[in-house]
Amino acid sequence: MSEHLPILMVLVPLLSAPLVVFIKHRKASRVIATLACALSACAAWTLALQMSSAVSYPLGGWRPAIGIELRVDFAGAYVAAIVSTIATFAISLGTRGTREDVVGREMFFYAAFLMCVAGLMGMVVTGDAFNVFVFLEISSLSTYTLVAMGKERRALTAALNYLFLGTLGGTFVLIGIGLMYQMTGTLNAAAVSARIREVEHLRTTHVAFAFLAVGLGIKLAVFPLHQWLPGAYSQAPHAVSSFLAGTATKVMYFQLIRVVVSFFGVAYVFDTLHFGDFLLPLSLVAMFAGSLSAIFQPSLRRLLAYSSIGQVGYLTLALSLGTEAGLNAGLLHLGAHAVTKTALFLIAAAFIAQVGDDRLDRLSGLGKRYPLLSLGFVLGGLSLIGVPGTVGFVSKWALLEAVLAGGRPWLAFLILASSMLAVVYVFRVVEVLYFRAPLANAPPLARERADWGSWVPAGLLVLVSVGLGVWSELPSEYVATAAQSLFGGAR
Amino acid sequence: MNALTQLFPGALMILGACFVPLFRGRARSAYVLALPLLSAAHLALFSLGHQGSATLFGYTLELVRVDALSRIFGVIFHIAAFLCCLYAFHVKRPLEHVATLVYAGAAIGATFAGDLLTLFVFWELTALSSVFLILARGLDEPERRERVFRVSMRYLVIQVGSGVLLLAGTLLYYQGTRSLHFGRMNLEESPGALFIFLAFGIKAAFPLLHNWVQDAYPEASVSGTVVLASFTTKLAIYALARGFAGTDVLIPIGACMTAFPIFFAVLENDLRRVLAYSLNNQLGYMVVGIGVGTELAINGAAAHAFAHILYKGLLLMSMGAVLYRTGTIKASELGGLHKSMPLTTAFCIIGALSISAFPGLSGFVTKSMIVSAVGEAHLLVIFGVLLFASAGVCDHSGIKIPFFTFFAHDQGWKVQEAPKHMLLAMGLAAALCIGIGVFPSALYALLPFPEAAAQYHAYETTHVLTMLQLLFFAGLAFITLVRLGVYPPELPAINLDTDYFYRRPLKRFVVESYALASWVRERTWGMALGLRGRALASLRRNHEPPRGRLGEPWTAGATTLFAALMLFTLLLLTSSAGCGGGEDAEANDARLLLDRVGAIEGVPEQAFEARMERVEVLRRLPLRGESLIAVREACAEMHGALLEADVQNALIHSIGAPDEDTPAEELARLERAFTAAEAAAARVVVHRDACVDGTATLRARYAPDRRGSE
Amino acid sequence: MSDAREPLPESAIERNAVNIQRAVVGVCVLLLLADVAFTFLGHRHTHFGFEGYIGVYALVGFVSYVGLVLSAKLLRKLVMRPEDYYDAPVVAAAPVSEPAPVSEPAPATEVAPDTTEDPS
Amino acid sequence: MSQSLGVGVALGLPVVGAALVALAGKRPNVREAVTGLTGLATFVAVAALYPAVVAGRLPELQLVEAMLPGVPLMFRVEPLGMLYALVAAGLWPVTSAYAAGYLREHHEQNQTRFFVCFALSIFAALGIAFAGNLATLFLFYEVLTLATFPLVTHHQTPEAQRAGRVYLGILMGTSVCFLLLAIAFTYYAAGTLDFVPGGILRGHVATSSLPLLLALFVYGCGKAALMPLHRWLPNAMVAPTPVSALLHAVAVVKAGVFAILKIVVYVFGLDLLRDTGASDWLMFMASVTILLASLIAFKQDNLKARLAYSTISQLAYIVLGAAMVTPDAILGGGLHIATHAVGKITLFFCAGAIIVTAHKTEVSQLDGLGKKMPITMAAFLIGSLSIIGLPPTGGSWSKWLLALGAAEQSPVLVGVLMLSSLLGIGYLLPIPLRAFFFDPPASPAREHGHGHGHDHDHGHAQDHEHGEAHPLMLVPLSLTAVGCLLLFFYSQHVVALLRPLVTP
Repeated sequence: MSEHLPILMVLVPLLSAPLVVFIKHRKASRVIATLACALSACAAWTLALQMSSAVSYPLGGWRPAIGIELRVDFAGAYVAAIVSTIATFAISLGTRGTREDVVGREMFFYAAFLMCVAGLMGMVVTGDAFNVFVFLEISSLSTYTLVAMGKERRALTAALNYLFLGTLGGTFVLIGIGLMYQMTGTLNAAAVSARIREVEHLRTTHVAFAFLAVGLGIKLAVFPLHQWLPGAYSQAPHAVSSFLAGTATKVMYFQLIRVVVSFFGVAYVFDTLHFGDFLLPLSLVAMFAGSLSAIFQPSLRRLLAYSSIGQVGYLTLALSLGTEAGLNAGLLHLGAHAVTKTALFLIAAAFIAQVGDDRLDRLSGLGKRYPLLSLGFVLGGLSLIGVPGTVGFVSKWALLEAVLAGGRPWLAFLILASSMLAVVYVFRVVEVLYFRAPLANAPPLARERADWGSWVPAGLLVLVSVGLGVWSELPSEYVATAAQSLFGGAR
Repeated sequence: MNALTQLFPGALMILGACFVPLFRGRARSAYVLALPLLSAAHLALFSLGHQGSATLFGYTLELVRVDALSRIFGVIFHIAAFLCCLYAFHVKRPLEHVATLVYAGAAIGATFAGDLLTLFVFWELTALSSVFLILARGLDEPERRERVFRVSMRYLVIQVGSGVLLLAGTLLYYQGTRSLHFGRMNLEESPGALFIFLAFGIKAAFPLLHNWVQDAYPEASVSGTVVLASFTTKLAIYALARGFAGTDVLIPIGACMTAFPIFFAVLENDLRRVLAYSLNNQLGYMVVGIGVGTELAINGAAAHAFAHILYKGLLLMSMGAVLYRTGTIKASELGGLHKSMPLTTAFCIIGALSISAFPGLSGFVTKSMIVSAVGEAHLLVIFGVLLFASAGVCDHSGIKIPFFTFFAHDQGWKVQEAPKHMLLAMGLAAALCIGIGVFPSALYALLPFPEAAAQYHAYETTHVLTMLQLLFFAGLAFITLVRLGVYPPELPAINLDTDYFYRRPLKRFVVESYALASWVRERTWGMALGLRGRALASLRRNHEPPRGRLGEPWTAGATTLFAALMLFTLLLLTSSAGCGGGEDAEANDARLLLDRVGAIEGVPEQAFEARMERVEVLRRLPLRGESLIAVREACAEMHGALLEADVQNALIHSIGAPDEDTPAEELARLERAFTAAEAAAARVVVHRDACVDGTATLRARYAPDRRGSE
Repeated sequence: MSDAREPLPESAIERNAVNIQRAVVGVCVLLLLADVAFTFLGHRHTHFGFEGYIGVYALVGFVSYVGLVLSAKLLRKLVMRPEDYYDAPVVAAAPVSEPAPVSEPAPATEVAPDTTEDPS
Repeated sequence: MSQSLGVGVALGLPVVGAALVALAGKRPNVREAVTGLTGLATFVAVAALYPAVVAGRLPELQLVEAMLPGVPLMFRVEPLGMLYALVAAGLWPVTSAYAAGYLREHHEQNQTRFFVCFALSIFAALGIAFAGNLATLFLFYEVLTLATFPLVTHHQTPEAQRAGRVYLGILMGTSVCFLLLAIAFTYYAAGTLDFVPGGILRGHVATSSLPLLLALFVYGCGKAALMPLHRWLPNAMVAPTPVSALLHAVAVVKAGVFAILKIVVYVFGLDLLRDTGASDWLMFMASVTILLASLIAFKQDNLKARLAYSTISQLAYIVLGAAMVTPDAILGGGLHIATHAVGKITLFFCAGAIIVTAHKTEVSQLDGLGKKMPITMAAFLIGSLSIIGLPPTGGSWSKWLLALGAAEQSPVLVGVLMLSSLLGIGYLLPIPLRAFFFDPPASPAREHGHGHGHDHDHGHAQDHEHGEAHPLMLVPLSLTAVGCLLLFFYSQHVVALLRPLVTP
């Protein structure tokens, strides 16, 4: 059984999707979706915790390089575990607001959601370049659908925008893969990395990499290619935005790491192509511009969305260092941010369900009325800032050490300075919640109390993010192993 | 007994002072009077040579040191404390009693302090407690409040300033000598001593540092002035005598002190301020004595301080009584009071004669010691100055004070005689003045060098005669000048002294500086706020939706454009990497090569397949540069040879080991195969060596990969 | 204190003021004579040579006194000021706009509320 | 084992207290009783560690093996931390009693939140005191910032919010941008973050970058309010007065200077700094702060603002002590933590009592108040003396030791210390003296002249009849005033406690 875990992770959600449509039962569809995600998560966690080296799973028993190979290394298992868990949290215990978003379209919604999960998981576990594209498209198409299901009409515009840019990105990726195939004659990751050495000097290889990098850059929302993100995150149904915030960009980041490390090789990408010099300034701009924009956003979800753009900057910065320590920091931050941002989006969803819209002003003085939700937001926000005692600090610390080891203390200073912007936008919300009188002319709250479904998942995630901030050995050590195996394998 | 000597002398007064507010009315006054007596009894418990020590932060402190020098000051301070308390019997408010007792106690404590740190503590305590005596006047006279307050602040700053100088000096002294012992110090030996000297100098009212005396003392309450005049400056004299006896520079300083204030004393209208100047002048004698430093001189200084406290107290008491009864102490408003206050007048005259050193009174028997000491040291100029000053004292304290207060032109004051307790206090002081004047030997026995004192005879005919001449002719001069109308009239005015510098230019400087600072601050704040506002506005413009372009999604077209741009940039970067020639490219390729070589080296010999695969990779590396190509060629050759060897080996293996049945042709094949394999192996070795050599050269030329270590 | 103050009746001292002055002069003369007598009869105990002259202390006393008073009169021209000299406030000449800035700089956008109230 | 339990108990009690206070929120009497009792219990728990520390056994508690890779979350009670913990825990019950009186008399809102945050602040302060490595210190440093933020913005007025922003912006900004960077660099260079006697940096950091690293640490501890990062402190004066007392005397500012001292002693090591002269610039900066802040204090009419600038000046003393790195200076700096805490808290208590009882906030309004509130003003006088450093108060010993250290470095520094004492007389002593020796300002017109935002009616109300402050305020402020005097006689014990810091 356990050797089939890699394919199970993908297969369960993938097969559950049509099941949901066939059953056509609102409640059952939710239960099925939940179960599917949970199963997938179980598989991912089991794999992640029991593996001792990279797992290769030949699909249909065909040898790799001939058949399609699923290949899960430590980092992949780590990302898969995060993605599936967050999917479970986002869908299973989704808030009432989440459910209301999609009244009447539940089957399609859950089916699309499952497809999306399957696509993302597939991207993580596949060891084959073309399958990356296939799963990318599966996840992307379902995401467009999900975003379009948003309550407001602007959701359609956002979805269209996302569709356009996502397709552009997908196309670039496809072109990149095509060129890579042309040069190496294979799509298998291991084989590509072995053969790419011979063609490294050729212009076509460079172009292949450029297309892949830019294509993934769009999907990853690297500044200035992030334009789809705020709309998509803020207009999608709550469950979707929570899920996307924690997973979509993370998986793409993982893909970028694989392209750099597994396919093309660190030495080639950084020494020959100088990719680091290209990525670093963009990361820095993203860190500052994203956070600055977040400060001025009038709506809670847009604030969080722009904050994500800033956080992506940290991720790419870590990658741009081109060192194992950098990779380690990037992977850690991937996890930390996934947990934190999902929690924050879930809390935002709960708040919005209570007050009816997502303008920040509407939250005035709600800190007393919803103490737990507000406390959760504060703690999540602290993790976002990187205050010690939260998981955000652990990853930021790793990033700092990586940067310092690279001999660039000024970069460390810039990282910290941009954290200050996070302080500003987080405490903007805190101030509204706690230190403002409730709006005089506010319409009555939708409900007096937040239902447990809205805060329990968020609360759990917040607890995780705080707990891992103090007991950080587990993630730190695991990620260190992952980074080492990835990086060591690349040398 | 033993427990009591654990306390320092004066402690009873300080501790007792805390309970003064608990008593009411006469009981309080009686209690206050009893404390100095108790404390005096306490002092009597200490034998000469007693030393009490304590430790603090690892330093050994000498809390109590009783010797002849400290004892005489301790004794007179107790007498003064008692007289002051008696004089202040009428004061209802506990504040002044408490302040007096703490002040006196601290002064006594300081006198017996054996180390600099303890001295500092008491030194500051005298400053702190005494300021309340000045402030107290504000309570009685609301209209003077603001003025008194400012005076007291100036006083406090200067007094504490002396304290911090002492502290600084102590620190530096300790730095230099690793000792806190308060003994004879040498000005040249450490900068600390200089600081300490200055600290003492402030309290002893050295010229130019003197002004606080004239500023503060006349502003204190009726009894307060008496108290103030008794302790602080004499404590400083004691400290100088202890620390700087025989320091030459004190002689001119002291001479200056005797002469310089008398000019102001002549002009001054406020009679208590006249006495303050006169105080300064008297201190000058003592300072000169300390400067001369012979046994006689030190004796003289100590004795003069002793006598001085009494007669200066007496004079101030009489002036206080006048102030108490009339409400003014300005010479221009007083006169003719001898009719209504005859006893006060008498006491005042005794005091005046004492200070003028009239034979038979205390001033004569003490001052003459100093003058004699100066004479014995043959300091002609100083001697002359002291004579001149004696004539001056005769004027402002001996004649001017009693004359303008009690005689002169009758201003029509109809007031009562001073209260009884004041009279009693004055009477006691006057009696002591006379007593000392008549029986100097009692005082002489207390002096630091009693043997030297015993040999000194004040009442020597020449001395008495010359002193009388001096005084009477001075008086004659006064009469003459008054008769001629030349004597300067008493005018309601003030005279500028050194305090001008800190009360006008310095104050102006401070005010201007603050104004300038606040102007600069305002400007910079304005600019900073403007900048901040502009920065914020610009951030808002760029980031705040819906107008801010960065805070609002762009069109898909824009993003596409960016994507294209990025692609272009990335290609530009990579193409420069891929197609660039020259050293850089070669270095890159070298690294690439070395990298791969490293990969081979990592694979064990037995893993032939893997090794082959990597060598194959190496063979196909795209390389530029001759040496690189040479390595690659060697590699390729080696690859070929390896393959050849492999093939031959396989052949040998397939034939198997030869035996008797083996056909001849087979054997020949085997032999050929062996030969070929050997040749191939040899080629492998040759090319491998070439490869290794080339690699080594490359390694040396191109630094190892920067990520190699991770 | 009280404005209408009448001198008390003359005391014995006031009545005999001139006699007292005369007495002082008399004593002075006696002292000079004593000095002369002592110079010739007794042994004069001195530190410096000038002390040996007859009446030198008398001279010193008189001259010092007169000199002191006269020079003090000159000094008065230099240092005498009215009694309220120090009471005048010291005002800065530097340009300071009123009111002085408070410690917390208000943001430029905020306008202080108008606190002046119309009495009507 | 029992020792680490003791550390745990001392740290845990305030948290338990906070929880209980939150639960008892509806019943004020219970709530305040809980606060007071946990305060006392915490003090006892902290004091129970004292004998072990004096005996040289340093109680340890390790909670998490690796909070960061290779860096445990651990506590170790060393002498300096013991002192700071004693100060914080000792003044907490006093302050809570005072706060109870103050908040009730002043009819403040959100009292429960206040007490909860207060307890959490003490928890954080103890965490800082006991921190066994830089990461733990940093963790609790941030907790302290966050726990005190609601206290600063307690009134929730726009003014309070602005102050809160400045507070958070400067404290968090400096700690994140500078302190964290410095810590990260330290770890990168030295490979450890533990506090080790003698320091951990020797041989790991180039001499030329030591001053920069020190600067990052010192300005990273923004709570020390070293100029030019002092602005948060006067701003934070909008908070209720018990908060000011907490900020300026017990927890926050002391956390900053304590951290600096600790870092200098245990991270840099005195010898290293002395050998390299890396802290020379800091002496200059601290001196400038001492003098400038005193000069600014002169010009403040608002009582709390004046005290705030005085605090800035006094904190710079401790920083100066750390910068001078001579044994005496370090001891003096440590002692000054205690003496200044007790002195300044007395002053703030008095200021609060005056605000609540007499409704007066400006120095110029205090004339004659001594007649109505003699005990309060007497306490103010004693507190002032302690701050100035005059006998018979504890402040004189800390200044003596600091000056002793300064004498070893340079006479100029001695001059700075002496001058600042004189300035202290100028801006502090007139307040109690005027209160005792002047009449209350007679006409309301005079008060109106100050134009302090109150309308005319209020001006009359200010003259209402009042007596001495509420006993719940009066007793604490008397206690701390007595504490100032006691420290004069018992400073030896504090110095003896700290002695191991400078004698390896």
